[in-house]
Amino acid sequence: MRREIPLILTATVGIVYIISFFIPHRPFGSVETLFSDWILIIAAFAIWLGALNLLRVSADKIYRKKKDWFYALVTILSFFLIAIIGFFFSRGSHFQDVGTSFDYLYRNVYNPLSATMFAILAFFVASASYRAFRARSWEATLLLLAAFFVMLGRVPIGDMISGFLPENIRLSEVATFIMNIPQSAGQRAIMIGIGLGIISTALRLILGIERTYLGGD
Amino acid sequence: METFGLWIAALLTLGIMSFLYKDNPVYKLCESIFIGISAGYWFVSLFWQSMYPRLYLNIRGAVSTLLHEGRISDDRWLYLVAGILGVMMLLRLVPKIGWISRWPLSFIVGSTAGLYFITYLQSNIMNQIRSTIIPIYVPGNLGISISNLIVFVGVFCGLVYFFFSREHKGAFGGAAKVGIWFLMITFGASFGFTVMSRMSLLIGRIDFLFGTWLGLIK
Amino acid sequence: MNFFDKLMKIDRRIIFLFVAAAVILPFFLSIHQKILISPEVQGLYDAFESLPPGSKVMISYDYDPASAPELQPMAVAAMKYCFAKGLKVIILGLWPQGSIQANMAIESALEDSMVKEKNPQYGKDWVNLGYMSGNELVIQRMGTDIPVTFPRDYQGNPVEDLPLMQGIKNFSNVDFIFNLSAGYPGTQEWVQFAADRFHAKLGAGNTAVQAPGMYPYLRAGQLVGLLGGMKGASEFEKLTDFEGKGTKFMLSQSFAHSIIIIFIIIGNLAYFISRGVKKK
Amino acid sequence: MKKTKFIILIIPLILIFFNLSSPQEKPVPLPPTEIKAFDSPNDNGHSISVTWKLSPDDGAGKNNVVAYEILRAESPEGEFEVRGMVPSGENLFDDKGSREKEDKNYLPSHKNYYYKIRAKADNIFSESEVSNPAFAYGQWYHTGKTPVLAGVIIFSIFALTFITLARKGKKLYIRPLPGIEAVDEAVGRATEMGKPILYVLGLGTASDIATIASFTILNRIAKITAEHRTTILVPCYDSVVMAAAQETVRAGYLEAGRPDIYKEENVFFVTSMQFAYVAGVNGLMLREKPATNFYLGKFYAESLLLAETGSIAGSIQISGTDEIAQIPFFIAATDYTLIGEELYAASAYLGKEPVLLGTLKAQDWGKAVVIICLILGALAASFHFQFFLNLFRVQL
Repeated sequence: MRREIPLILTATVGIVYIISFFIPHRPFGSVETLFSDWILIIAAFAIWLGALNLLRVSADKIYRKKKDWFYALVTILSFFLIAIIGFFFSRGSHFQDVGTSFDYLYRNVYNPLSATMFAILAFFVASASYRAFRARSWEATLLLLAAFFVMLGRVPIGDMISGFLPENIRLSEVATFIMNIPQSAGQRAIMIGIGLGIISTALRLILGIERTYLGGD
Repeated sequence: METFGLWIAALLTLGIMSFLYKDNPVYKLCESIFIGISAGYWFVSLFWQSMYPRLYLNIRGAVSTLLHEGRISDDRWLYLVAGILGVMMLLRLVPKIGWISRWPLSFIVGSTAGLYFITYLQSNIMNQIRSTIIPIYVPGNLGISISNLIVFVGVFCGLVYFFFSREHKGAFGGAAKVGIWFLMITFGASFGFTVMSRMSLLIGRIDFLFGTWLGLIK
Repeated sequence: MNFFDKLMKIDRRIIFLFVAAAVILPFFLSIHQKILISPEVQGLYDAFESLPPGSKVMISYDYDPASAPELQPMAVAAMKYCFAKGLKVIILGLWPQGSIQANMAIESALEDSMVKEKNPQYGKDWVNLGYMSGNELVIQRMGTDIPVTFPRDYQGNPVEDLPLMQGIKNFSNVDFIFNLSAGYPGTQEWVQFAADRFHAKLGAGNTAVQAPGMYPYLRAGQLVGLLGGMKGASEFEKLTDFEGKGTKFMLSQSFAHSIIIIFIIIGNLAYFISRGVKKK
Repeated sequence: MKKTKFIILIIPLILIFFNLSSPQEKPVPLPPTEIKAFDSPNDNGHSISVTWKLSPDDGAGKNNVVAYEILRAESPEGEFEVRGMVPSGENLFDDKGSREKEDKNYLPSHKNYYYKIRAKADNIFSESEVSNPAFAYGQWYHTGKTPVLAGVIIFSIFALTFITLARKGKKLYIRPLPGIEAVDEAVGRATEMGKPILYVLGLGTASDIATIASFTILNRIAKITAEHRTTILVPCYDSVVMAAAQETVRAGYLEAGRPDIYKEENVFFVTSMQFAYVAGVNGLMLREKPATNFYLGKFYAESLLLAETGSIAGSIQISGTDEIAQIPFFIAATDYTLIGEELYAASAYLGKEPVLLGTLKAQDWGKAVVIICLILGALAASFHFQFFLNLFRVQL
């Protein structure tokens, strides 16, 4: 019961999905939309698990007065603030419309936080390339050179430095060449490899060979 | 209200940026607000965008055909299955019968496996083979011949690198080595390329701080 | 530990400081860097230039605030150019936040002195049809009937009341389409549905990440021109003579790329020298 | 005399004048011909296709056709309604209907319809004859997808063969992967330092194969940590993933014979928004200072934010993803990186179960087939054999 039924379910659903890809006739033709709707609904239920888990871990910190319990309190309060506003004070299912309180929070709290976290990447790109881009080996040198050419080739400075060269070997042209030829070749090899890895894992799941996600006993 | 919002946004921006110096109470505060707000955001959106239209409206529609037309045959009843699977997921919270949550889990994994088996076979394998089938020799155009040859060699050697059943030795190892070269160029190029968009984002934030907020930049 | 060893283990915060300086300083400097015009930007500009005053241009805003640093300068320059040249603009968005971005772009365009002279009016010189869900299906429906697809503008006015929308039935009544895109739905869908199926004349502005994927369409002529990232924006600003944020941002971008490259070079020099010292 | 001369002169002038001022007669285009309606192939039975022979005035003749309008009726004499329009030069239209009865656009299966095409020149139309009757019906096999079916069959045969061979006890060789070899060492380091291990499953949901592959690796690593009595922290991005991760880690502890030291609160939910999640995990890294960080699964822009913070915290880092754009950042900032396919192979490597290795062999055979196709394809393309390319064309 505990393991057999889930394994049978995985196999059946997987096979139905594969077969329905080849059959336009109903009901097979609409299996994909139906199943993806179902998954979204399950996820909408599962968010309760996540939210409760978050609240429990935070409440636990406050209750036991662990280090940083104050921040746990802030998390709980912000969670309830946006949840209550989103459910009751923001025009129901039109909660994302411009002008709702939910939208106000989104624009002035969520958006700047998210955009800044994203922008911090720019600094990390600099420190990571300083630390890691060393010409230790031939392979590392290739990586470094490709990055170098593409980075310079994408800004006007690149063409200013290489302005004395004939037009078709200026930095911006070199960058375009790297992007179009060796880059796309490497990319394809990786994509084909990933494709094979994914279909093989998918097959393992359907055959029930790979089943750790179901846990023990 | 808008000015207040602007100040909040600016202070939060600075708070996150302070992380670059080191972990500090202001960052911790921003981090906890961020986690709470975003989890709540997700909680609300999933309800209004999945639970409400896909489950509630479908079932309500099915119930109303039953009541008004007396018809029970309605495809929308199928959504009840999803509702049941969703409730099973929540049964994790009851330790004794928590194992029931494996059912919806295996439903998700099964449909994932089926979907990806097909789509990756088609998009990552078939389509990539198709775009790599190019003439290596194009009469009268040396440039294209050479670039096509480079693409062909790159894909070939790249694939050889990913072989797991043979050690990288001899001619095989040589090809794998060339494959690594191509991969490295790919990674370098894609790194350099991404730098541009990351910098753009930072520039956007600086523009917000100095322009929109402080009004120093016109 | 000698100097080069120290240099190799430099505190990352010093690097951060340099990056910040490289991005911030150009905002306050008035350096002019030579901007070379690439053919795809020239193509877009030529397409705009070939339109006589009074022509109808449709601009689709398919992005959100996350991509605004790259696409907003393009949007502003395009709006200024259209208003100054007396082109009529029809705005819509396939992304929910697109039409808000459009209003922001118009706000900054209206501050320009050349635009002020023309004093463009809503309904007569531009309309904003707002956001419509349905992705590429929206484009497909517009190919048959624009007023049916967008019965009202973003403020809820019926389109038949807007003077600019008189006589606009489908893409054959629109002289040029310009699409600003940060992903799906975006340029690819406009090419497939508006350009391929209804032979609309189409140009686009894309984020730097997305732009390389559009080159096949340029080569095939499905796109008459393309602005890629901030670089494209700055070139377009140069051509239209409306120097704005794209040019300013581009200077920061150039500085930032240079600083990263300088650090990579310093890092490698330090690495080789300190290794050389140790070998002795 | 003068008068007659004047009249003779004036009459043609008047004629010319009237001729000019009368409204210009617009030429009517000839209608399209040979209208054929038939069921649209490869669909669920709610669409009819129409083809026609272009009007002689489309691209030639008077060259004034700008578009074709497609009209449909339930009987040849019935009322025809416009179903759509295609630009001039095109001669195919799919009249796609809805399969929902309530929909205005409903097009039932097995019901006859008649079509007319009219050529449009500005505001003038010329209508064709009525087509043959046609009805829509669903197909049981999509012929355009045959290449994918062939792929499914070939790969499944490889996989089943090698799984059978492995079950029979045949030894299958696989070459060592550096990232995998480092796992034991990394866990050992954490034990020595008395610090936890951080395992990040990435931003994938349970509907991502990369995440599911990562579960298997998590299971093995949880088992090793249970044996060493080292703490493993798993912050999760998705609630369903959290549920599965809890099961996975518990199973690992069970296999190690230590279910007593499993702590469910160590596998916890953070939030489902990308950068908020990063902010949370970054804070965790700086405060807990884990000895080893694993990043295995789906990663997007946050890859470098995590990996650089991990390096600030001084952790050893092992990463792997199938997001190509993020691999360079992992290579730059972490100690070992599993590139693309290697991530999927890793679960088989760590498991050392013969059946899992069997599918790895099938992957290699798949690669061999791809390489052969590429070589043949390059030759065929060089000699202009188009048919070979079409073998891989999938129609949707």
